Amino acid sequence: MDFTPDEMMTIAAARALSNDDVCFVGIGAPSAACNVARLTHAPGITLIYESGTLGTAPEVLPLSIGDGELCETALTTVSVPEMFRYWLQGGRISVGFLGAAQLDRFGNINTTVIGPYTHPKVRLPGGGGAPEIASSCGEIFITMRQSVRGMVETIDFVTSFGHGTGGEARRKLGLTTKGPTLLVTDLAVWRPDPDSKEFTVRSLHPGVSRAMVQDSCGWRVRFAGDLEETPPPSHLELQTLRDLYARTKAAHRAQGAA
Amino acid sequence: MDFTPDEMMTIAAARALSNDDVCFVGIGAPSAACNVARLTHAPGITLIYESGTLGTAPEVLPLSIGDGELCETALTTVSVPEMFRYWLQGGRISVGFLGAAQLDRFGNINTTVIGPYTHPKVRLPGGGGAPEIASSCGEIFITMRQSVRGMVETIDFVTSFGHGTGGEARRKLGLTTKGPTLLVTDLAVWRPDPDSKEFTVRSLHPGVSRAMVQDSCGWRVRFAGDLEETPPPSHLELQTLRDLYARTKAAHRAQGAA
Amino acid sequence: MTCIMSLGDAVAELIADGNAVAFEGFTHLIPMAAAHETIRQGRRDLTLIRMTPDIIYDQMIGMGMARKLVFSFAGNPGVGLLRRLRDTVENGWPNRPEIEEHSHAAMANAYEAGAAGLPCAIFRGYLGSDLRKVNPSIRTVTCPFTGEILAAVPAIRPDVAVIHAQKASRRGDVLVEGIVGVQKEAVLAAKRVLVTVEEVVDDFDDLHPNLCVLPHWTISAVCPVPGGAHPSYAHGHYRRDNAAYLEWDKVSADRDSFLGWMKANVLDVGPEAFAERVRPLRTKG
Amino acid sequence: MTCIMSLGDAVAELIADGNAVAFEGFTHLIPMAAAHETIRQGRRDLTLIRMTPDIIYDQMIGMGMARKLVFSFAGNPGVGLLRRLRDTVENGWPNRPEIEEHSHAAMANAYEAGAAGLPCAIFRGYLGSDLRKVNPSIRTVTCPFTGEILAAVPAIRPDVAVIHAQKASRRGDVLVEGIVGVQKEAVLAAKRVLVTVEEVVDDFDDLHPNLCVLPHWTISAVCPVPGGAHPSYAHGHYRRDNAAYLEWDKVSADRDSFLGWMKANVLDVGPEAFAERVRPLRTKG
Repeated sequence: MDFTPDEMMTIAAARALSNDDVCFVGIGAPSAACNVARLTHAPGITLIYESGTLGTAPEVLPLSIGDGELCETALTTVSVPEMFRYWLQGGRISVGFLGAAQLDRFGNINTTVIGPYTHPKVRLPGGGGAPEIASSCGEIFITMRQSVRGMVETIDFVTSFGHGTGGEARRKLGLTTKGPTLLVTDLAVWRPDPDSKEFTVRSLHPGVSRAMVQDSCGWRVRFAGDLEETPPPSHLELQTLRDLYARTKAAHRAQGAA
Repeated sequence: MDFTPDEMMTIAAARALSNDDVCFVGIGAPSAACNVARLTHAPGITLIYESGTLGTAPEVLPLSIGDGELCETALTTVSVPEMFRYWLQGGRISVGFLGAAQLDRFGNINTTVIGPYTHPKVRLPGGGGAPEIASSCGEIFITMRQSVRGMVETIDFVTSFGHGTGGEARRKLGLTTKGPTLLVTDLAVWRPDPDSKEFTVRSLHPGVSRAMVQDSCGWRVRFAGDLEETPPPSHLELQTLRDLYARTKAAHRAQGAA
Repeated sequence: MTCIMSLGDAVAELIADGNAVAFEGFTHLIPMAAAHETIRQGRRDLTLIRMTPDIIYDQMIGMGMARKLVFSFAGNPGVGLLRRLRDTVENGWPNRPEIEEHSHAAMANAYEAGAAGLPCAIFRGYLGSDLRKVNPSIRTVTCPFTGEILAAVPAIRPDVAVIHAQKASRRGDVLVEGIVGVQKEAVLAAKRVLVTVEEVVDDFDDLHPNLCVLPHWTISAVCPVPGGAHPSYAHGHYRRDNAAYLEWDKVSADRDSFLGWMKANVLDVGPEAFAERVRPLRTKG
Repeated sequence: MTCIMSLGDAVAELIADGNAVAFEGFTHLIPMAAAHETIRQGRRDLTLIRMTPDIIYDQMIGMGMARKLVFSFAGNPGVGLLRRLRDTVENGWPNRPEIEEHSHAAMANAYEAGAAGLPCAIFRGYLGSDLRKVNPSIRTVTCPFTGEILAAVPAIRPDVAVIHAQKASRRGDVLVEGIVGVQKEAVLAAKRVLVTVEEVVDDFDDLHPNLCVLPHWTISAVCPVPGGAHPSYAHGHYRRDNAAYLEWDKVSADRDSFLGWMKANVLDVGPEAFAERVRPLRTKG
């Protein structure tokens, strides 16, 4: 079965989630990866959206983090202050899933501005839940498509702190959580180096070369010594993802009025 | 119609409540007065019990501040943290109703200990909601039966702050609420002096003499220059109170097992 | 005490030029009809407070009503960026409002503190984030027990909170169901409160005791406006109008098309237009 | 992850000598069966945390299990004083536990801070109260925006929280209905959580979305104990046993009658006794 780089990215991200995880699905994050995990190897995973829905199991992917579908399939729905206080800050979340407009090699994320803050070239949506998802979740998974504009040497604004300047930066800030432990792009799976905390390519997706990864990344890429190939999507994984997208498309088309 | 001093006390207290009041009924406070007000001249009054019940209308008097009857007849029931944060501290309560084991002439209340704190002669229940009811409600009404042991020159412990040492004491502490504005005993109705804030007898209940008030009070009593007689209970007031007690007694007898 | 009144009268009475106004609703029950009425009545110099200033504030910003924006995530949900907000920030059109930018955690805590009558909220937040550098309202407090340095933000205390809810009782009590967001906190934090509702029912006697109910004495005005959350949704009443969110991306791309759309769909119509807009999306009633 | 297990096993596994334990339930759903099991298993040196230490802690105190008491109101609800607590404080019988005394507002905020993962809670409280003088855990924080001095108390983080609830699902999710008190906060603040329930149902699929539900991954053990809140009540299941509260006043008046009662009604029976006790009080089932 053939597959696209986006499909590989979503499936590789889904694999990193386990049955016991309590996963906070932030704005812009791959809802698809979390739900593929739930529909394949991790049926017991708890998915939480910042709109207050605890333990959702949507049939179709939500368009926003507050769709009715999330509430209808949730175990319970709490207020947004409670979500951020008891559930996120309370240390109840094992994995936070974030996307990024701009990312650096240490997993620091910018979703605020391209250009200077007071006179931005592009005003992005801002932090939303991400700054505290980044600090309060047990660990952080990031997914994004590679591009030299998105993966940069220095991000324009640190919206959400990753490993700062690397090394012990988190610990020095008083953070006890792990921070970014995984980056899945459309080309590769990256993990931070245990000491420097710099993202290092651990596996290339099938058909991807080192040069392809470097050409679409704005910093000089480190590759692991024991570089592997990401296992290709299984039939079940791919079918589950495609069925999910098909259901989603049909539902949203039916829902859009006239 | 004849009536008891306790009935007069409850009815005089009830009269001070208005239809627009949002009334916090603390532990030990006269639930009866609040409910007589609701059943006579103040049908629109909002009664709040610290167990989280907002807008209760119990058919019978609760035995505790958290009876099922309060929840069943309430508009809604919130958590105890929400009650103390949003509703009490949020400044939503116009009148707080408190009882007292020991009271001084400035409306300071002791419900903690008789004797020294570390080696008390009698260990009382403690503050419960009262310390913050006393500071956060718009004004405080107090009811208690008179006795030289209960109404004392100096209380053994300030559980809930009234007017401190009198005068501007509340303002100096940063309090913007009125504090105790009414004391209703089984013998008289008292209001604080506008300047000194010392409780002053404004009206004697029918048949009560100045000497009777002084003999059952541990401080030297001030009487208003224009001392009045408390209007006796009306037929409706008395009947409402007695019916309420009768319903309560019947219900609790039925409820007590074997 | 609540009055049940028309939306026009309520906006005229409760929202004044220069007010700090929080139109809240977290992806659900967004009070769009009330926003449109506020636009029609031409309010100016508003401080617009909202965690997620999606379409509702894009329209108000584009109409030049904002003096200041307080927010934590400004996007068109499921679609992309907000083009009118971008135009005001990047190009100063039609004006250049002051910006106070937070994270969700900060704003949720700040509303919570407002509802709780506190001057500030403390929380574990903004660690390592540049938001501290650009927002002087983000300060710190040291825990007197552990020495931990916590983030502090001022409580949000809007002049007016505006929400949309499913139901009011005749007495003016209000029920919010489903994704309840920060609506209760926004209401309790505000000096005045305007609530549009899908329907008015006799009473709430048959409700479960633990639902999100706001007593009538916390609300200034209740205005029945069926469909008033369109193009967002009202749980139990109608679905989200996804096509409208996609359409907004095109409408708002250009200043002229934006102004033309606002004239045809906001300025020249009234609150009654909303019932018609949700008719094909209804799940009930 | 939750296990559904017997109360005896759960207490043995979760509550150890020397633990800080919060048995919570605000006049409603008081976890009496779990307290009795803890008494039977002879736990010692406990820090007993509870806003309202009514009969449940009077019994544990009288049995000499407490090393420290943390509370805000100690009374026999609707009856009067707690005689075993008085005996321990006034006469040191059977021992003299340390006392940390608060107001309700302080404890409610401290549980809330515990649930929220904060080291402390801030609130406007204790103004003018002597409680500040006798409790060194009451400190202050200055608002960095207004300069207001607020009270601060440490977050409550019990080793174990014990509550009684109406229902659990087979998966171990828990539903609390009616007067919900501080149970959610106590559970989320604690390291380990024991919940006794009236009944176990298949799932919670038909519940209103906004009820007080604790997910199974926040709970260590669920133990079905019908009647486990007696002599308090379980909304929707059975009424309060007022006679038992009145009887306690007499039983607890004297050390010997207390010890005799405990032997007959706690030490010599098991959790199954509770179902029988609430039979005449049932409103359902």
